[in-house]
This record gives sequence, structure tokens and C-alpha cells, in this order.
Amino acid sequence: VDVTIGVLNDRSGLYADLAGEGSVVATRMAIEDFDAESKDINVEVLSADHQNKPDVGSNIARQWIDTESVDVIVDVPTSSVALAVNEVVREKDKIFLASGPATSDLTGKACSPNTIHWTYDTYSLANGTGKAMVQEGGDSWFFVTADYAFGHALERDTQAVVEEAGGKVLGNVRHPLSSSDFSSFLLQAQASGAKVIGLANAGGDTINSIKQAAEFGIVQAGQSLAGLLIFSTDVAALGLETAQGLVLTNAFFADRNEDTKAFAERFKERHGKNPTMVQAGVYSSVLHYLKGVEATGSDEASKVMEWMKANPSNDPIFGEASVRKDGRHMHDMYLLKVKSPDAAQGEEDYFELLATIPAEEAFRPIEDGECEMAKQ
Amino acid sequence: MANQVETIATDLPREKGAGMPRHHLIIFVVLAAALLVAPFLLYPIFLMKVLCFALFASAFNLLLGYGGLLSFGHAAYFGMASYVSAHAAKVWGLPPELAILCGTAIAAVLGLVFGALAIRRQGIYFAMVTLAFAQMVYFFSLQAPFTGGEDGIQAVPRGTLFGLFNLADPETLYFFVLAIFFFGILIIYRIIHSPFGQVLKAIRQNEPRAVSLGYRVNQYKLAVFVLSAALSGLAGATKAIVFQLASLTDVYWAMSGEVVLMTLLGGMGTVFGPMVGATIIVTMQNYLATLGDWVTIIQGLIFVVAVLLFREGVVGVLAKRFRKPL
Amino acid sequence: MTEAGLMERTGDAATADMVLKVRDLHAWYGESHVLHGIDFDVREGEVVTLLGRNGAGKSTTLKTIMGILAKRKGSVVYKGEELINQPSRQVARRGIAFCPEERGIFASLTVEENLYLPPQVSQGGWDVDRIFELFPNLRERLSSQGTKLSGGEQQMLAIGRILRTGARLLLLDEPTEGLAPVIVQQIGSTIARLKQEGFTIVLVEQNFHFAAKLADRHYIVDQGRVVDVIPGEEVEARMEDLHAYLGV
Amino acid sequence: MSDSTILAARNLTKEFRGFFAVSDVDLSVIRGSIHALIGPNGAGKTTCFNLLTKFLSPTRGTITYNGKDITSYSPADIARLGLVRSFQISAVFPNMTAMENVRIALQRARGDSFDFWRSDKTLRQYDHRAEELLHEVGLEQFAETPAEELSYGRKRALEIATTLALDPEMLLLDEPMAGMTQEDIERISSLIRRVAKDRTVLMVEHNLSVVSDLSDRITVLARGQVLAEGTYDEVSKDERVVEAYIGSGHD
Amino acid sequence: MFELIGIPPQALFGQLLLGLINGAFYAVLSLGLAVIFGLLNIINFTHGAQYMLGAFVAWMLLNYLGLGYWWALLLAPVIVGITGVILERTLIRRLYHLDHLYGLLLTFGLALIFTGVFKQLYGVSGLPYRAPELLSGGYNLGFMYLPNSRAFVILASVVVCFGTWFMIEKTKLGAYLRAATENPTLVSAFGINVPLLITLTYGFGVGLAAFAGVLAAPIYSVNPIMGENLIIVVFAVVVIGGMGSILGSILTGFGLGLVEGLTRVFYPEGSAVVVFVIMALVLLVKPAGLFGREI
Ligand SMILES: Nc1ncnc2c1ncn2[C@@H]1O[C@H](COP(=O)(O)OP(=O)(O)OP(=O)(O)O)[C@@H](O)[C@H]1O
Ligand SMILES: Nc1ncnc2c1ncn2[C@@H]1O[C@H](COP(=O)(O)OP(=O)(O)OP(=O)(O)O)[C@@H](O)[C@H]1O
Ligand SMILES: [Mg+2]
Ligand SMILES: [Mg+2]
Repeated sequence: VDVTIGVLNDRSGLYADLAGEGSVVATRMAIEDFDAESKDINVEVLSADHQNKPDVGSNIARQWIDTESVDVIVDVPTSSVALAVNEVVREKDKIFLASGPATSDLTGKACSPNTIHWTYDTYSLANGTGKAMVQEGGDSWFFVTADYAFGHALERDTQAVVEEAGGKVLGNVRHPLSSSDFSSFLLQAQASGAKVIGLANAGGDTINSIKQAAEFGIVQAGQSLAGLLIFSTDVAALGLETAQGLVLTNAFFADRNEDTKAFAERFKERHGKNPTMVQAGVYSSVLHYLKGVEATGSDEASKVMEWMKANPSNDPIFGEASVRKDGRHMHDMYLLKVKSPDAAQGEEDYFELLATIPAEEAFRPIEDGECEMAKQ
Repeated sequence: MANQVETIATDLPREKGAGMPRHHLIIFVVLAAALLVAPFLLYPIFLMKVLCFALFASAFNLLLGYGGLLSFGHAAYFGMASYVSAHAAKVWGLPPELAILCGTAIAAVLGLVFGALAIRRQGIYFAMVTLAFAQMVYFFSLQAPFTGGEDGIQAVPRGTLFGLFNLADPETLYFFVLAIFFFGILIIYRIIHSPFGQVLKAIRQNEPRAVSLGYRVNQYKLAVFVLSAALSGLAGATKAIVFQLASLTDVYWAMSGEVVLMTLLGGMGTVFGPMVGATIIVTMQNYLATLGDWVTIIQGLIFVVAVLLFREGVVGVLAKRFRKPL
Repeated sequence: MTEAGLMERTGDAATADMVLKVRDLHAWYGESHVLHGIDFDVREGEVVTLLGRNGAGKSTTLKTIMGILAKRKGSVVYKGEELINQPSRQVARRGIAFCPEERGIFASLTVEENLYLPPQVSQGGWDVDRIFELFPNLRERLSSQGTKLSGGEQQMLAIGRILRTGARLLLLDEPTEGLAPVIVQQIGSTIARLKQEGFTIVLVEQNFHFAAKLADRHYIVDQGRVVDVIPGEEVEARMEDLHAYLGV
Repeated sequence: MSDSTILAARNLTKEFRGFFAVSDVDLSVIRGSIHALIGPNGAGKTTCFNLLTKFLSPTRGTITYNGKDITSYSPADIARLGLVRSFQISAVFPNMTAMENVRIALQRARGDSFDFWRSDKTLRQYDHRAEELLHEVGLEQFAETPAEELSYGRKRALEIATTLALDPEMLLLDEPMAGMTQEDIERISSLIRRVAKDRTVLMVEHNLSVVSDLSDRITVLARGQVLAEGTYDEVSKDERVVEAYIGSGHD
Repeated sequence: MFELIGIPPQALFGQLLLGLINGAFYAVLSLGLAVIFGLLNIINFTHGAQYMLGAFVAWMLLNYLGLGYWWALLLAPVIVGITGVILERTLIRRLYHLDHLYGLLLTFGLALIFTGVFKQLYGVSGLPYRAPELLSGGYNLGFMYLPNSRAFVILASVVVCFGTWFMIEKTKLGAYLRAATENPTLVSAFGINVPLLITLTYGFGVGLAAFAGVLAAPIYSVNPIMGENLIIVVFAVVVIGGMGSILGSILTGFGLGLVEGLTRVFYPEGSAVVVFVIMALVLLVKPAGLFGREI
């Protein structure tokens, strides 16, 4: 069988470090580990930059499918682009393995029989971090939210979790995307007197918020920061000095067990850095897909998809896990805390595990998702 | 140093006697023939993208190259039209031709309002006023609920043209877009080579003199502004139907910049330049997308080289070489 | 005109005292060849004019001497030094100053700044009081924006400006254009005075009556060539020729 | 003000940040005459022109043209009334040929200049008239030359042809002879005399022989005010005028 | 104590102070842009990238050579300025006689190249840069905690802005520069070395951008895309001030920081667009900006 995998992600913008070329590396590793050649599956990998623009992304997806006979598109680390690609893939009846995007709409309103949302989503992030913070006593919140749909969704999901856990939300401030100065917003958060400042933003915005919070001594003054979407690359950019003590939820971290450690090491050999959860997720999703192709002996979307949902995935990243009817890949999530510089051993030792959140708890219950497929 | 765009215009004096010169006619015929067979050789969606941007750049060039007005906010008309036509097709369920008409009309209205304010300013200040308005439109698009924020309006139905032709078929869609493209280009061509076009040329070259001859220059500037905005809207509205998506990209300032680049790269103030420029840039974006970071670097290099070596744009250089306006 | 012919007419007394020798000067605007071999000489302390119809190449000659036209060929010798390949700032530093026909007043500078702009290239320039004496209008408007001056005032400023620099060879392109008759007279006497003070002047003029009183020699320029030389004292006698050349 | 007055200004004043370039000027131009405005440099002549054609707004004062108050008109509308000006620094459309320059003016007079849907072939109807006008100013062999490439004097001639193309009722010429050779001056002088037969001309000029030769009436401005008014003979004998403007040496 | 639309005056002071600090960045950046535009007529779109370069050079000096913030403040502008001089000599020089558009296009292309190369080398997540000992910590002003590193920005910016203004508006050098912008040929014909003058000016303007970059390094992260979004706002500041007006760009820079600060309190979503609203309003009322000379 000939299969073509298209790795579509940000290769030059905000998310280039957490996905980018690393996701292509992860894809190739999956193909090698699966040993496609000996199984007579001929795999070709394409990659492109969607520049975080939905029109660019959907265009590439369409063209790949029409002219390069791409069977499966992986990664796509921007919610808006992922939603657009989701539509194209559904229309053309191919497969979309979404490791990069956050929006839980992919298994909600926009869910599609052709899509699996692989690594994480806004609900699981909000749920992990939100609940944990409230339980530790952080029961009053103030949100610093990026003023766009993704930020709003993250804020909304977290607010629900916080309130359900018995906390309350004192207010929020919405900042324009890609601001460079957060001091004003942070000061407003400080003035609110909330115990927790929830950062419902991503990438550079999160990094700058945390950095500037340290500068203004907000954490020393007694408030905690909750980064709702933080990747290991962000921690690297901040440096442990600034990031220490930050609590976050993640689907993957290198030191979890021997398997993950070994994988991270191999990845690092090729890419120079530890994998992020998105890149690790790409590996996992491609591996499971290839198994499906092998098992069904076909590259037809519906057959492979059926197999993937019917059989558990098993890999060094997530161990044993499954794909739910609505396209949610179900695996454990981890509540992590950033180590202090003294506690860190080695260059990329960032995280201390606070808690493991079991899959069933980590992700949104299927019935809450407004997904048509779930109702059948 | 000249404040006007005049300095670089390839305003070669026209041949004696007006009307469409023979070589233009030949180029148009060849172009039409090539575009008719093209979808059988090249990926039609890609071709449609080229056509939409070629129309957009030509509309922009009408204002810059022939009106002498550098707008740095043309994304507003292109993008707003694409939102409106996407919304009309998806939410109101209008057929594609009406959806596109709605988009074009909105662009014309926006052009009228913004143009009326902006044309009172000169040179770089004009550019900045248009940029400011465009940024406001961008902000509106980001905040207004109907645009879907950064997700945009997705899954826009292509619908059935005049209730007869199903545009879901890429070939039918292609010929529809091609017809719109030619319609737009011929309008632009006619405007340029009309009595009105002559007056524009005069105003661009020496405004006080035109005033002293009794021309109410602001009316001419506004007219060309509105025409340019409406045609840009036509391009944007069509794009939304073709790609079934209207998004923030189309109203962002970078889009305004891109159309300037296309026009200059192809040759501003030439009939065929903007089309060539749009083709080059769209092709580049399409085929370099796999290169990641290198795309920006390569793009940057191309701009630098283009500015240093073919300042009049590809077509401008050719026009000079053959001593014929192209 | 051949070099020999030219020499004969200017009186080849001693080429040594020629401060400026222009030979076979060619110049181009882009592709268009405008000067086709200009020859003329100026002695120290002389006033010579370049006369000719519109478009003959008079202004271009001055610009070429100044090194302003990028594409030029031939020879310009000033005080024994070849200048043809020097950039214009070096030409200026040798003590040659140029007053362009479009005046070249700077809009972003005040009148005062315009006046003080050109650096002094040698001793002996006029001081500003003397300039104000000649052009009292300027004193009143010192703090205005340069281009807000009336056309004639701009002309005064342009002339005043180069008198300050101490340049000894002045290239004046239509200095009386657009000036009131009184001022024209003043400029006439100024040029006469400058001449007495030993300045050397090359004057381009349309106003022949004005030029005739001042010049030692008139070079007639036509289509980028010097076609004739008329010494000042022969003007009366050769009025016919002049008519033919200039339509005076 | 009598019927014979075509253009009249009352108390015309222009102040630039405290500097009065024109102050309280009264001016009336008689229909069919050639009226010259002279005065030392900086006297306010160009400013007066700019005020009369509304390229500048007067600080004070009224302007009437053919009995109509035009003080609040826009410059384009004034031109449309038939009061057309030229500029002191020559003003042509540089990248258009001489022919096209003239045609632009003809086109305005005919009023089809907004037709963006028609071919510019329709403009050929003006070619004949344009050629005539170019011939009148001696530019016939430059019809196809871009205006930019004309020498200074020829640009001025072209400007006059363009102005005439509008068939104005009254012309305002700002130093039409500046920078011209004697030959050209004579040609343009006779041209002005010819066109002035059924028109009114107001002109600024420093060339006194032209002024004395052409003008019926002269207003002398100095420091923004009217210094004297009358025929050339009257004015040129006025001592103040001689001192401020003409000077002693003039023949 | 009274409240202003729900904000206690104490908090408002804090916000205004923060606005002023941002304004200090705008002022230095727009000053550089205005110097280059005013004197070279080039719309330097590379300015954002050069600001980024300043921050990166500071980072490199620290990480490769062990030279800290204070050295960087001195050296980075010089180093980046020299790269500017090279660009001017080799590329930008060829465009002076052309329309603004071409300069804009060329510098835009250069900005793409710089940003692309740094992304390729360092990724986009950004690199940490620590403030020097002297500037870490801060003062508690009562109504807010003011980090020293930010307070220093205001000081540095005021000094640099005033110095530049003085040099250009009040010295002969400035007059040469302004004249050379208008008519370089004639200024050369007066005996002035115009090309050198222009090169140095460009280098100086670029140096200002780099200086702002160094100031930014410890406050924001050192990131290849840090200048990308800033450039257009800074450009708007220059326009509001009046293109080429040195004083205009300085005052507008500070003023706009304040206005933006207030917007962040009362309508935070709008803080990115407020500059454009102001620009449109100003230009509609004052055709050439607040301090510009009307054409
Ligand atoms: N910038 C230019 N580009 C092309 N041709 C030019 C340019 N300037 C002048 N010319 C041409 O060069 C020739 C000589 O022009 P020049 O200005 O030297 O004439 P001139 O003798 O000074 O005339 P005038 O008395 O009208 O000033 C003319 O034919 C003119 O058309
Ligand atoms: N926009 C302006 N701002 C300030 N002052 C001005 C402006 N325009 C003209 N002036 C001043 O007004 C006075 C009159 O200028 P105007 O141009 O009318 O003179 P003019 O009589 O035409 O002189 P010329 O014969 O030299 O052309 C001059 O002193 C000039 O400096
Ligand atoms: Mg000349
Ligand atoms: Mg005047």
C-alpha cells in the first residue's frame, strides 16, 4: 500500500518550536519504528507551513489531497487552522490526526468521523490545572485572557471547572493577541486580589506574562500563576529562574518513565531538543495510523478509521490508550510543577510530577460535547 | 525628492491615436486562450487563487498606478467583501452570484466612506489614513460575532450559479471565476483607457494644474477609489466562495502590504504587471510552503533583488525594453 | 568650432592665465546626448556669458562643469587642474560655486539656515551684512521657511548664499529671471563689483541687454556646441549675427 | 462698479502668521483689457493671483467676477466660470505629450471627462483643435514630445496653449515670459495680444518692455499694498514706483 | 477618595506610569524611524528587525563574550549601527532618487531576511536575558511596585531623545542633513560629502533601534519576532507626530504610551487599535500630523 502523510504545521511563527520541524522528525521516527518498509507499506512524508492562517492551511490540505494524494494530515497546531483543515478533510474523506490544536470543538460542535484529536484539548488543560489549583486553596481567580476565540474558550472552560470545584472568578482582562507588554494587565490582576491569576493565552503571550509577573514581584507578593497552556519550549524560553513553581498540565514529559526517557533521548539525537507533547503526540498518532493501514491492508479512510477506533493504541508515549467514538484519543494527563534551578538535574530537566490525571477524568465526558456522532 | 508616486511610473506616452493597441489585443487573446486550457494542465484551485489575486492586484493598481494614490489599507475592502459574501452564502443561503454581489457592494460602500475622508490627504498621509481605517476594519472583524474571530467563517457552501451550474464541481467553478476575472480586468482596462483615465493621469502628474484647468480633482480621486475598492471587493468575495472560507488573513495589514508587493513586482502603472506580480507571489507561496522558515528568507531575497534590479517590475522592464506600454 | 579657431578669437595671449578651460565637453541625460563638444575659456577676473536659445544646453554646461551630471566626457581644467572626473563636492571645494536656474531653496530650512548652508571654501566671502545690504528683503524674512519666499526673493537668497562661500569662480544660471528691474540693476552692479574684486563669473542669461553691459565675451551655444564667440566690444558691430543666433 | 468691470477685489487681505503678504488691496479689471500687475519681488503679486483663483483663501475681502461674489468658490469652480490661471513656475503634465496636455484642457471644456466606460478613442475629436493651438504657440513639431523633455521656454508656451484650450473668458498669467528668449517673448507677446481681443487678461510680468507694450492698465503693488495705478506712462513717471520698482537705469 | 469610572486614582497612577514606560520605547524607536525618514526619505521597515537585532546582540555579548547589560547598551547600538552602515552602502543607497515605496519594499525584504535567519538559528520561543544586578529589584511607590529596569528605560530614553533632537534641530549638521534630503545634488555642489552624511545618519537611526532593543531585552523576551508587530505601531507614531518631525515623534511616542495605558484599563481589547483611531483622527484634523510641516 502507498500512503502519503502530510505534516501540516507552523514552521515559521509562534508555534514553530513546539511543532514545526520536530513534528516531521517525530513522524519519520514513527515510520522507522513501525518498520514500514519491511511490511510493504510505502510511506511518503510531506510537510508544509500553514503560517497559522486558516486559509493557508485549508488550501494546502486541499491541494495535498487533490494533487499529491495525501491520505492523512497530522499535527496542525493552531485551533483556527485545525478547524478549517477538519472541514476539508471531512469533505474529501481523508484522515486528520490532530496533535497540535487545543480547541475542544474538534470533538464537540465540529467533530468529524475523519478526525482524531490526539494529544490534549482546552478542556483537559483547564480541568487539570484549574481543579488542582482550587484544591490547593487557590479558590479565587482572575483571568488574563488573549482576546481571540481560543483564549475565550480556555477561559470559559477553566471558569467552569473552577466554579464547579468551589472556587470563584473575580474578573478578567482581555489583551490583544501578541502583546509585548503585560504589565498593565498584570497590575489589574494584582489589584483584584485574586489568589490565582489564570493565563488563558499561549506561546509568546504566556511567556511574556510570566516573565513580567516575576519582574513586578507578583508571585512573591503571594498570588500564584496558572499557565493554562504551557509547553516545555516555553519553560525553556523563560528559564527555570523565572518559571519555577509554575503549575501546568501536560500530556507528556520526558522523565515520566523509562520508555518516555528513551524516546526523548532518541528524539533529541535527531532534533537537538527534547520533544514537546505535540511532537510526541504526532509520533504516537502516526504509529497508530500505520498499524491501522497494516491491519486493514488499505489506505481508505473509513476502514482505517474504524480500525483505529476499535483497537487500543500502544506506544512509548502514552502507553496503552484508546480512541473514543467522538474522535477523542483518551490517555492520562499530568499535572506538573516547574522545578527550581537548584532542583533541576541536567539541561532539560524541568518538571516535577504533582499528579496523574486518569484519562476518564482528564477529558470531557462524551455526552457533554454536543458531538453528533456521540449520540448514535 | 518626489513625494508622488510619479517618479517611477512607466508612463510611456501612448501611441498616437487611442483605443486598444494591437499588441494589447494580442496579449488578451493569448491570455484568454491560455486560461481556457490551463485547468486541464494545472491544479484548478491554485489557478483560481491566482485569478482572484490577479484581479485584486489589478484593482489596486487602478488606484496606485493610474490614480497615483497609494492605499495601504486595501485589505479592508478585499477582506470585508469576503466576509460578507461568505456570510451571505452560508447564513442567508444566497446563491453565489448574489453573495458575491453583496460582498462587492459592501466594498464599494466602505470605499465611498473611507475614500471620501482619505482623499483629502496627500502622499504618505493618505496611505496612513487608509491604513488606519483598515486597522479599524480589522479590529471590527476580530470583535464582531458574525466573522467568527480568528476561526473565520468556515465551510461556506459554493452553491449553484443562477440555479443552473453546480459550483461544487471544480471545473465549473473555474470557468465561473475566469468569467469574473475577465469581467473585472476588462472594466479596469476600459477605465484606464477612457477620457476619465486621461484626467486621472493628468491629476497624478500635476494636481494644481489640473485644478486650475477646472477639474474638481477630489471627485475624480473618489471615483477611482470607489471603483478600485469595489473591484477589490469583487476579488475578495469570489475568493471566499472558491475557498469556502473567509478569515482574518484577508483583512490583516499584511494583506494590504502583499497587494502592494504584487503590484510593484509586476510593474505598477502597467496593465499586465499586477497580474504577473500576483502570479509570481501566489506561486511562490504555494510552492515554497514546505520550506518553513526559508520561505520568509527567500521571499525577502526576492523583494530585495526585485527592488534593486527590476524596479519597474517585470512588465515595466519589458515595456521599457520594447518601448511599448504594456 | 576647432580649438585653433577658438584660440584665435579669444586671443591666445597666454593660456596660462586661463582659470577655466573647457574642451570638448559632452554630457548626457540618461541616454540623450545633450552636449556635443563645448569649448570655451575664461580668464581670471573675467565675466563671460553663454547665450543661446531655449534648450541649447547652457544650463547643462554649467551643471556638467560642476560635476552634477553623472555621464560626462571631455575636459574641464580649473587653475591647471583637471576636474572632469571629480565628484561635485570636490569641484565645489576648489572654489567654484553654482547658482542653479531653479534656485534650489530648501523647504525644510529657514531662510537663515539656507543662507548659512554652503560651507565656506576659502577666505574672502561676503559677510551677511553685505548680503543684506544688497537684498534687504532677506533680512526681514530670516526666520521664514525658505520656499515661502516669493519667486524673486528666492532668487536673491540663492545668489546671496553662494557669495558667502568665498568661491572665486561663480557659475550663475539666469540670475535675473523673475526679478524686478530695480533688483536686476542691483544685480548688474553687483556683478560688476564682483568682477572688480577679482571674481570670475560665467553667466547664463536670456536678458541680453543685461548681459551685454557686463560681459567681456559672449559664447553662443547652439544644440550643445559653441558656435561663435563675440568679444564685448564687438557686440554693436555684430548685432546682425546676434539677431540671427538669438532672434534678439 | 460698472458693467465693464469683469473682476473686482475689495479689501483683499492675506496674512501668513502675522505677516501681511497682501493687505487691503482693491483691484478692478475692465472687460476686454490687458491689465498688468507689477511690483517688486515679494510685493504679493503671486499671492494676489492665488487669492483671486482661490488657491489660497483670503483672510479678508471679497472677490466678484461678472458681478457674482465668488469669494467662497473652490479653485476648480472658478476655473469653470472661465477665469483660468497659469503658474509662475511652469506647470505641465510632464509624462504626457504636448498634444495630450492640450487635449486634457479641451476635454474639460467639453465635459466628457467622467466617462470611464467610454474608450479614449473618443478624444481624437479634439486632435484638430489641439494641433491648431500648438501651432499658435509654435510647438507644432513637438506635438508628440513628452512635456518633460521640452526646454523651459517651450514648457511655458505649452502652458499657454493649454490655458487657451479652455477658451477662458479671462486669463491670469503669472510671469508668462520668464525664462524665454527674445524670440519667444515676441511670439508670445503677439499671441497674447491676439487672444486678448475678445478676452480679458490680468498678468504679472517683470519685463517692462512687454508690460509697456501690451498693457492697457497697470496696478503697482508694493509690500502688499497698491502703490499706484494707471497707464504705463502714468505709472512709470510716478516717483515712488520708479524708486521701488523700475529703478533709474531703465531705458 | 474619589474614583474615576470605577478605578481608584492610585491604580490609575500606576497605569499611567506603565504607559509612560511603554511610551519611552515608542519614543526611541519612532525617533530612529523619524530620523531616517526625515533625512533620508526612506521608510525603514527593517527598523523592527534592527530593534530585535539590538536585543540579540545584547544576548550574544552576554552569552558568548560575557559582556553584560551596560556594555551591551554601549556596544549593541554600535554593532547594529555598523550593519546598518553596510546595508546603506550596498543596497539602500541605490534608492534615494526613487519614491518612498521602493525603500519601503527593500527594507521590508531585509526585515523578512533578518527575521527568517534568526528564527532559523534561535527558534521563536525566545531567549531569557537577565537584568543586571543594579537594575534588578525595584521600588515600592505606594501605589505600585516599580521595577528598576523599567524606571531606567524612562531615564535612558529621555536622555537619548533630547540629545538627538538637539543635534538635528540645533546644529549645522542637522541643517546639512535636512537640505541633503531635499536636494542631495545641490548640497554636494556646495562641497558637502552627502553620501557619507547619509550613511552615518542611517547608521545612527539604526543604532537607536538597537538601543531600544537592548533596553527591551531584560523586560520582554529576546525573540526574533519581537519587532514584527511593533514596527507598524511605531510607524503610526511617527505619522501622528508628523513624518520627519523629530520633536513630534518623541512627544507622540510618550503621549501614545499614556493613551494606550489608559485604554488598557478602560477597554483593554481596544488597546491594539487605539493608535490607529488616533492616527485617523489626527490626520483628518491636521493633515500633516501634530508637528509636521504642511505640504
Ligand atoms: N532632465 C532632463 N532630462 C532629459 N533631457 C533634458 C533634461 N534637462 C534638459 N534636457 C534637455 O537638454 C537640452 C539642453 O537643456 P538645457 O536646460 O541645458 O537648456 P538651456 O540652454 O539652459 O535652455 P533654457 O534657456 O530653456 O534654460 C534640452 O534639449 C532639454 O530638452
Ligand atoms: N505660504 C506662505 N507663507 C508665508 N509667507 C508667504 C507665503 N507665500 C508667500 N509669502 C510671502 O508673501 C510675500 C509675497 O509673496 P508673492 O509670492 O506674492 O510675491 P510676488 O509679488 O509674486 O513676488 P515675485 O515677483 O518675486 O514672484 C513674500 O514676502 C513671501 O515671502
Ligand atoms: Mg537653462
Ligand atoms: Mg510671484
